[in-house]
Amino acid sequence: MPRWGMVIDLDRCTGCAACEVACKSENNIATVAPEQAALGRTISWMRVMAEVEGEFPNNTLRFAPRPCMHCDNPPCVKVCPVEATYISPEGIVGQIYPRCIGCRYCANACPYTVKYFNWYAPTWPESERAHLNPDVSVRPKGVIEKCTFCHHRLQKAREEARAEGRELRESDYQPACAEACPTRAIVFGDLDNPRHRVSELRHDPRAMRLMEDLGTEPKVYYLTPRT
Amino acid sequence: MTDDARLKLRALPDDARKLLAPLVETTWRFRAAATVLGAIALWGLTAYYLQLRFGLGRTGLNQPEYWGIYIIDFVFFIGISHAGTLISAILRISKAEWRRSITRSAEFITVLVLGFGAIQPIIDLGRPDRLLNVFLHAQLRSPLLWDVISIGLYFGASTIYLYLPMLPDLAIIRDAGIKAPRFYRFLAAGYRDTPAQRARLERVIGVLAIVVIPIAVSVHTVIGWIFAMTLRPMWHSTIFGPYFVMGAIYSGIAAILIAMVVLRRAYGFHEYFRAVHFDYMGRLLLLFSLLWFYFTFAEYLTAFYGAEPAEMRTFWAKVRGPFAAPFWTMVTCCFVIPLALMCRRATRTPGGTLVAGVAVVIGMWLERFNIVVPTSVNPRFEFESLGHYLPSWVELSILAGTFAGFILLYMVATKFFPIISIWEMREGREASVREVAERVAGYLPPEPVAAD
Amino acid sequence: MPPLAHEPGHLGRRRFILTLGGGLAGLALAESCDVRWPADEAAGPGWAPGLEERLNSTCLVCPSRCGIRGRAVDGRLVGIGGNQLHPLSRGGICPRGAAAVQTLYHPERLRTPLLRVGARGAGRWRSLTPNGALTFLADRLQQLRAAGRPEALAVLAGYCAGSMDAVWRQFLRAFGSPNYVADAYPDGTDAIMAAMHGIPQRPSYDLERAGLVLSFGAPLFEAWWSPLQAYVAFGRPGEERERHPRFIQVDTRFSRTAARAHEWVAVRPRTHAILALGIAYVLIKEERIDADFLARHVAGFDDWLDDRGTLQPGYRSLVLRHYRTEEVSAATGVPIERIVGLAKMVADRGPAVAVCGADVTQAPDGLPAGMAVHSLNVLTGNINRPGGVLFRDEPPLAALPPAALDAMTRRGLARSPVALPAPLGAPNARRLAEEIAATQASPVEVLLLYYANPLASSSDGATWTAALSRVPLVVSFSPFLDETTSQADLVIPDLLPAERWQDGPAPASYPYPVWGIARPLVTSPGGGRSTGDLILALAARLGGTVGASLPYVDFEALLKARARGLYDARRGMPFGDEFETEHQQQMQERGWWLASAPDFEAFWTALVERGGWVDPFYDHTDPTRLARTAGDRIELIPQQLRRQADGAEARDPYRFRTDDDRTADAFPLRLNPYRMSTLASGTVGLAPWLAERPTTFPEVHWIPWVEVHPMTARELGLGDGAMVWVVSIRGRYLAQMKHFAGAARDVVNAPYGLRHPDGTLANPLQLLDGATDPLTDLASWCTTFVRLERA
Amino acid sequence: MGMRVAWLRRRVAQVRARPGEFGIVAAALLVVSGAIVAVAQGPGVAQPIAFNHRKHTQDLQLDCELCHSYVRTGAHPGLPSLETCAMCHQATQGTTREAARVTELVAQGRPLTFEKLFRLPPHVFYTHRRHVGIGRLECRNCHGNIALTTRPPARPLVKIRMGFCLDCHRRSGQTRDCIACHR
Repeated sequence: MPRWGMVIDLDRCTGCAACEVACKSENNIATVAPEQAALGRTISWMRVMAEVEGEFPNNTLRFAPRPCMHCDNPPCVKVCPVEATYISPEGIVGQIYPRCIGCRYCANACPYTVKYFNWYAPTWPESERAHLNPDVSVRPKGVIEKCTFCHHRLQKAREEARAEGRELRESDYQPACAEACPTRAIVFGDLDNPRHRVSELRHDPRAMRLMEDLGTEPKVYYLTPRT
Repeated sequence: MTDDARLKLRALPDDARKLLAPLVETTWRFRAAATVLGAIALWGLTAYYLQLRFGLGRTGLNQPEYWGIYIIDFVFFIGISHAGTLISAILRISKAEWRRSITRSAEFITVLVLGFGAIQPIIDLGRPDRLLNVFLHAQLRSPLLWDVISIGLYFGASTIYLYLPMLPDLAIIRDAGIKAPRFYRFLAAGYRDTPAQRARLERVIGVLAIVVIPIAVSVHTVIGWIFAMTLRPMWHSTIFGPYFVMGAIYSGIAAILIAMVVLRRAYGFHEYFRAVHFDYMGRLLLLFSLLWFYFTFAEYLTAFYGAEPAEMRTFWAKVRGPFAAPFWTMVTCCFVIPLALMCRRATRTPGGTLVAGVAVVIGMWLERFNIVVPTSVNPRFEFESLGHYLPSWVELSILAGTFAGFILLYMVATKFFPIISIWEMREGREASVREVAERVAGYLPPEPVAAD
Repeated sequence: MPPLAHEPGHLGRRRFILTLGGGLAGLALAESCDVRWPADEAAGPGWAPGLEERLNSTCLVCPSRCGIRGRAVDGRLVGIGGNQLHPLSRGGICPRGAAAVQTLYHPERLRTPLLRVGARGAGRWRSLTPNGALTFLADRLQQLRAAGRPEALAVLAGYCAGSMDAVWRQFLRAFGSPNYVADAYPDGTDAIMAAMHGIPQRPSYDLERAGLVLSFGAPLFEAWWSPLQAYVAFGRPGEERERHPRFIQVDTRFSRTAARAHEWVAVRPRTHAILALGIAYVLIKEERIDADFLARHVAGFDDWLDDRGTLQPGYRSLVLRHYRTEEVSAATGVPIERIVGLAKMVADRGPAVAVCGADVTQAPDGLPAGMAVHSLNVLTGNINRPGGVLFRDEPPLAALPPAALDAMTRRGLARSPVALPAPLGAPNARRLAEEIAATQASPVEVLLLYYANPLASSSDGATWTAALSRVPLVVSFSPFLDETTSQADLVIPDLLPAERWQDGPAPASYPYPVWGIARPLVTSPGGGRSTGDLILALAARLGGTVGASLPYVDFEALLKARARGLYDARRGMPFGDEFETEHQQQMQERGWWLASAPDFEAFWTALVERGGWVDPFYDHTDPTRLARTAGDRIELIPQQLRRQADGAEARDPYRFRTDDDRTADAFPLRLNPYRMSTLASGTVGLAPWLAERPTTFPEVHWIPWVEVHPMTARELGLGDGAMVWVVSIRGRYLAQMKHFAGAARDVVNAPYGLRHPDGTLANPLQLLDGATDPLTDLASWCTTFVRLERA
Repeated sequence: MGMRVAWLRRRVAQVRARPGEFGIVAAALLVVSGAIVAVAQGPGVAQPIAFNHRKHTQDLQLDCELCHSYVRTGAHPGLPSLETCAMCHQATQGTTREAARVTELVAQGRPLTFEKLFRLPPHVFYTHRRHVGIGRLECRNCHGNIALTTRPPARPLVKIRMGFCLDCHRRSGQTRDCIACHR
């Protein structure tokens, strides 16, 4: 059984946010109106967190691209009253939109703040509906949504591999963010498969995980920047 | 109302006549107040309709401020609900004789406010249409589900606990025939107040009083756990269970005090709510203000001393950051004012307790605000610390509507049920003096028998 | 206990309760059966079989021309990813490229040609059929020729390097007009190279093989020629530390490039060049320069005797005289140790390539400032070497047939162009506008605008407004009603990049010739014709010399005809993976060449399937790629400049003013406009995904903003997020003010090209003071002072 | 307490004794639930042509794939367009009025749009490719005897719900992970 995970090399990341937009395009993430955005209701499953520290001319940037951590011990799953969010046998933390009652308990329980709520139904100009990805549903109003490691790509990759009668390859299943990254800072694969690059990279001395002390066992690793 | 009812009322014995008067007499003040409250409640309903129609976007909630006014109200109202059942049960078990005029009004608060509390999380749901999923796909790991269970149990138990001790009074109304005979005949359910029935009733009440206490304690413990079971700074705390129970009782006592003062004035129950009641309840309030301070101090000192950065962001946000105003108002309302007023007998008067009660109710609402909001806007993942929360008019309208709805329902209840127990007063007059004398005698060594 | 059940009321109550229960049960039934789904969940695959197609193409959104791979499902373009085979972008993509699907299906996109019916700019239009528009335009052009005034046709084109540029030039030449003006992101670097190397061409930078990338204000990760080129170089050899190029960003603000480069050197505005010469001073003093290279290939380093026999100071004397480290430190604000450290790094971590950005050249003395930056590459001898500055050639495409000329075309071409070129540069939009606006009877009667929106993108909007009002017929090919297009008389909207054939050669910054092919990924739902096809059809309609000069049925045919040049060149290859590319490069280095296709048809098929053509080999030994000046030497003190201006300035180009006159206290803050990575051109509004989060920092959404240091803002009494007017002597615009600790205390950082949600442009360029570099005509972006007023 | 229990027993007996009351309540319950379900289901699906599946698949022995061309490769199998019909109905086939109408439509070149009968909620990731192309399921496994119908049914012959899918997945040992099908 694979255990899907991600390694993000902060040394290579330029903060260009290609991952963000690629994710939004892949996963039918709608924009919200300007006044809604000002309220803090934008949705961005993958998000380059960045904060400027220090004073001119000695600024530094604290930053990290942040998808869902797909914890092995996910705090969000424990608290869901209806099992709308759960962890699959392959370690992907799924969100089942038609089950979700929108109580937002999982959003509060997540220490990484990766869960987004549809305060209104997502809207698109009629013409823009043409670019919606048919592999991903458009969420209704009032439910939680989050990064799924593009698991629909896994569904399709499995289908393809079975149709061709072969095993799934590392390159078959890559989330949109990893695929888009121009500096190849995002590496994705099976953490337990020694032939996948992530399984090697996560043992790099620079590898760390966010808030490891919480015991959530995230499956997203970061390679800290060299100075 | 008919003159016939008045005549029938006049024929009743003293206690019953006075205590049943609100059931037949309605003043213009009552009607005016009911109209205003009804209008506010309707306004709140309209606001909820808008929210239902367009989505939770109509609130001021956002990311990471996922929970706001509704959850604050939920905790607050369920807290108030500890007023009745728990306090009356404790007083009953401890055989505090001065309880007799207080228990009924307190129990009514419990049952009514519990309903208003329980609907708050439903108002807060993104998909109220999928509410049934909570039962169809219940996931017992979730503290939210524990809550559904314990609130359901508490609601059932406290409704019975309100109804059963009311049976003799309902029988009195039925027999007096002053109002809606069929209604009271149904409710009285054939109770005739025979000694056998009375004895059985008292036994059941005694058992219920014991059963209801652990349920009540569980309710607010579990609500505290909803927060404490997450890993969020200043929520993830073992003290939250007892802290919430204590706070619930505290706000409950304050709510009873306010109800007592208002009932006393509105229905002229001066003889039933006497100085001693306010004095004793005031002492209770004093005790709980000290307890509140102890718990709060322990909670904040622990967070401060540990000085975990994530916790400290929330801590400072409350103590001297953007939430300093609600925080220090809370301390003033929950501690300074009740302590100052209740520690002196001279201010443990109806007026003094009213001021203290109102302060505590406001303070306890703010306490819930200070628990929910500052932690929400300061998530552990510090990049997101751009949170802010300004409740929208929809939320405030629903808040006002809920308060108005509760008060209105309470007022209406006083028009259908005696808000002070008639039979317990009668029992007090008839049996208690002797019983208390015997009990007190039982505390003492037997009097020496004179040597003959 | 009395029996109660006979009362009717009692029965009613119970029935009521049971009915209510039944209703609830019914609802539960309906809910659990999933009988019906609300309309808001109705967006699904629906009817379509979900047939997918993935096609390689080239992104035309910015000059980088990266390789893209479109994913079309049932004829809808649902996603744009990177093309792994593209040598420049290697499968990566930027946010703008990924968001292009939103531009494609933008609700405001024009689908049919529009003819103005009301007053100019009143916004009243009549739809034309594509053929009607073609006829209308052809008739007007015929009239020009009939009147014997072919030169009254002018074309202003935005960045369209490749065959579109060639087609426009050919069209105008055959028509008989010398008035082709390309407004293609001028940054003055071609003028620097022309002056110092005698090569009037933008330089290439071999970032990937450089040891040190020292960028002077070049927004490598933002609106540079090719951010993807910089990304790939920055991210590529992550595991092998030694080969990792070190990026140092010299910048006036804490830009994203500055933040993510390995080091940021903050300098005061207008002092980049001074820092460069300060570094040169240390290199010369410490003798860490490439003396051999200087001796063999460089003129003007040492003092020399001019024609009149007077001793002229060389570069060395000038630098040693004026750029002592303490003085440089005082002028730039960079500590002395830092300057010495930078110089040491340039010497030790070579090859060090100094990249000159528009921040340096868009100044009154921009050209010499850019020369100062480039002189570092000369000092270290890092020209035409791996990891250095290169001059690469263009893909060897088959030329268009020689333009057919008749008497009238010859006469027209002999006329002097309306816009004369700058002393060191090409004809430019600024001069065109000035000339048209200056005369009552416009020398231009028909003006065609191709991806040009000068009302928004130029700093002389007023001149352009006047100029446009003088031209009888203004035609725009923009698919959106941008500022200039709304002032046009005729709009013939182009198809969007994902719907048309075009080519996209890699920008000059990339050291290898690359010819990307952009092909339709989906068919345009509204029909329509790309401007390329339109011009070919127009040529056919006009016939005569024009028709004979552009004998192609459509643009695809034209591209295919030109690709034959690649096939015949016996070099390069259709795009391949990294192994194939490396292999080809090594073969060509040894003088071999691997043919990739048995015949031209197969070659063309491979080209289209793989996305284009690349020649991965660069000849570092070719001396013509070093200097083509009179003496075949790189001139540190360019003789061309001496001829241009005779005086102190020419003898010593390396003197810079930093004492800008700020208009007393009325305008206390320096305006520092910059281009965004998410938006470089200003012709199209941002895709919603980009507008919602245009940058990773500061935290802004939708609303155009300016960045001000928190202390400065506090002194002005302005809170974070306040709406302000940015006011200069020339105008004002509205923006949201963000506190930004990465801004210098006395500047306002102003991103260019953003729009308010209502569509109005928040344009700092309208505020510029109008100063230009007289040698290149580039507008100065760094000498304007502003104040902030609460809105 | 014993007294209350006795009272309750009596009440139940009273209600039992009068089936009329019970009947009214039950009828009301039925009507209300029925109305709700009817409203929720809508009026059903009407097709532009009364297509006879039996005629085509049984009598003429045509393959399903002939009209539903993407059934092995696509997410959705696709519905026949007018061109598909035109392959045979260029000239009038048979004697029915509907067949004549098809020929007329073909002659006029008017579009023919069939309506979708079996619908899945949009949050289900289902492909025919996976089930028919790879899994080799028969059409009738999910669509029942649609091939034997002589008139277009207004409602699906099989109610496809999550339980229906899961039953089969359970029986055949396929995945029952939520996100394998939910998107």
